[in-house]
Amino acid sequence: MSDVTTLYGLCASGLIAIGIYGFSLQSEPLRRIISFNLIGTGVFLLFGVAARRAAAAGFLADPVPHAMVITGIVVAFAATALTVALILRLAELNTDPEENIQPEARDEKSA
Amino acid sequence: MSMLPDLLLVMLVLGAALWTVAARDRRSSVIGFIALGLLLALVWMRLYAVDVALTEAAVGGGATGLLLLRACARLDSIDAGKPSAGRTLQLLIGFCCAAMGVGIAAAALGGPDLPPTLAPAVAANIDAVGLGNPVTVVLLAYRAIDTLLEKIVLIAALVGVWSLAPDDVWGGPPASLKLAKASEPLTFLAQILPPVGFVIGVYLIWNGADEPGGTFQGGTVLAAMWLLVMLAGLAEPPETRRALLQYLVVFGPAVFLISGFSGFWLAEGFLSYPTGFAKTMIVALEVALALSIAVIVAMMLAGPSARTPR
Amino acid sequence: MVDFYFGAGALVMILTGLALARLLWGPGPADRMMAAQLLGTGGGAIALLIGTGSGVTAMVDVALLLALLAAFAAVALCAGEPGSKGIHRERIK
Amino acid sequence: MTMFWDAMTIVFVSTGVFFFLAGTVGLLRFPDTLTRLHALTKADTLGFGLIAIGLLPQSADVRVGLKLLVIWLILQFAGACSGQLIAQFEHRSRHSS
Repeated sequence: MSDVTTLYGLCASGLIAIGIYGFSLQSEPLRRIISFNLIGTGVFLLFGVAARRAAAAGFLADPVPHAMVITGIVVAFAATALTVALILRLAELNTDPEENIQPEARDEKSA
Repeated sequence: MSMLPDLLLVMLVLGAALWTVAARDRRSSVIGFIALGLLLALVWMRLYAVDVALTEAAVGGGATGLLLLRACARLDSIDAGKPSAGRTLQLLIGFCCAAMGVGIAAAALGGPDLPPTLAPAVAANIDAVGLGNPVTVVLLAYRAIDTLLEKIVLIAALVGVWSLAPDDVWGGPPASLKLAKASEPLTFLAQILPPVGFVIGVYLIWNGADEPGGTFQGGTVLAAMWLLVMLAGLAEPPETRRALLQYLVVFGPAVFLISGFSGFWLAEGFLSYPTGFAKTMIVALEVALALSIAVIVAMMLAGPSARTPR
Repeated sequence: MVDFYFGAGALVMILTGLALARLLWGPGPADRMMAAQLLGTGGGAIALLIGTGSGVTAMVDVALLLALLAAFAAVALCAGEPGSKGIHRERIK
Repeated sequence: MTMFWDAMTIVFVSTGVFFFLAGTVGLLRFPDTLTRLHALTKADTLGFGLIAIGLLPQSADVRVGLKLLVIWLILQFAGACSGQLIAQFEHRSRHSS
C-alpha cells in the first residue's frame, strides 16, 4: 500500500513543479490563475498522501487533513472567483472607451 | 496488477496538467483544467478520501470550470498578452522547477515511518457527537472554528466580487448568463435536470452526517442547478440589492455563529454542542449552511452587477 | 475478481485517456465540448470499477456527481465559446 | 450462486469495456466532428450502462443498485441533450461563417 502513496506523492510533486513553471512563465493573467490552482492542487494532494499514510484508529486515512483540504479547496475557489472578477473588471476598464475617460476629462465633457 | 490503474491515473493527471500549462490558446487550457478536476476526483477516491473527491468534482469540474469558461468568452476581445520568455530562460526555469519538484518529493516521501496522526482524537470525538462521517465530525465539531472562518472568507470574497460593479449600476443584477442563441435541447435539459440535481444535492447534504457528502458538496450542486436554469435563460440573476438575497447569503454563517455563542451557556464553550443534542444541531446547521453556500457560489459565478447591453 | 475490476478499470482508463487526448487536440470547438461528456461516462465507469475493486461503497456517489456535472459542464463549455456570450463585444461597438 | 453472479458481472463488464473500445476507436478514426459526436454519445453511454448492469449483482445493498441505475438514466438523458446541443452549435457555426 505504501507504493500507492509513493506514486501519488510523486504525482503531487509533479503537479507543483508544473504549476510553478506555468505560473512563472505565462503572461496571461487567467492562465496564471490556472497555474496557481495547479500548485494548490498539488499541495492538497500531498495532504491526502500524508493522511493515507497516517491511517489509524480503524480509519483508512486520517480525517483531519481531509477536512483541512476541503476547507482549502473552498477557500481556493473563493480566491479564484475574486481574482477572475478583478481580471474581467480590469480588462473592461482597459478596453471600454467610455470607462477609459479619466474622471477630470469626464467632468470637462459634461461641463 | 492493483498498481496499474494508479500508474495510469497518475500519467493522465500529469498529462492533463502539462496540457493545461502548454496549450496554445486560453480556452484549451481551461478545458484541460476541467478535465484535471474530474480526474483528481478519481485520485482522491484512491486515497480513501471520498468527501474530498466529491468536493473536487463539484468545485473543479463544475464551479471553477464555468467561472473560467465565462471569463474566456468575455476576454476574447482582449489581446492574448505579451510574448513569453526566450527559449534559454524557459529551459532554465523548467530545470529549476523540476529540481524543486524532486526536492518536494524527497521531503514528502522521506517522512518518519510512523507519521503523526490525529485519527484517535477524531475517533474519540465521533463517540461524543454521534455522527458516522469522521470528516463531518472534524468540520463541524472538532475543528468547527476553521469551518466558521471559511464561511466568512466566502462572504468576504462575494462582497469583493460585488464591489467591482461600476458605480452607475450599483445594486443592479449581474450580467445575464443566457446564451446568445436560444437552444431547444438546452431548454429541455434545464427543465428536466434541475429537479433531479436538487434531489441529489439535498441527498449529499443529508447523507453528509453519516457517510461521505456534506454541506459544500451539496450546496455547490444546488448552485450548479440554479446556474443551469439561468444559462438556459429560464431565469435571470437577481438584483444584488435585494434584501432576501443578502439575508440568504449571511443566514447560514449567522446561524453558525449564534449556535457557537450559545455553546457558552448550553455547553462547555464557544462552538461546542450540548450533550445529546449534538447530532440534531449539526444537521440543522448543515442545512442552513448549505442554503447559504448555494446562494454564495451561484452569485460568485454570476459576477458583479453589470450594465445591460445596448 | 479484484484483479478483474482493476484490469477493466485500467483498460477503460487507457481508452478514456486516448479519447481525451483526441478531443483536446480536436480542431473545432465542438470537439472540445465533447470532453465533458466523455469524462462523465468514462470517469464514472472508472470510478465504479475501481471503487468496487477496492471496496469503497461511496464510489457510487462520486460517479453520480460526475454524471450530473458532465451535463452541467457541457452547457458551461457552450457558454464559454466565442460568440455565445457577446455582452462585452456589443458594448464596445 | 456467487459463481453465477460473478460470471454475469464478467460478461457484462467485458461487453461494456468493448463498447468503450468501439467508442474510442470511432473517436480516433472518424473523419468529422458530427460522426465523432455520434461515436462518443452512443457507444460510451451504452458501455457505461452495461458496466452498471454488470456491477448490479456486486452492489452491497439495494440503495447502491438503485443509484447505479439512476446514474445511467442521468447519463443517457445528459448524453442525448448535450449531443443535440453540441450538434446544434456545430451546425450553426458552419452556417454562419
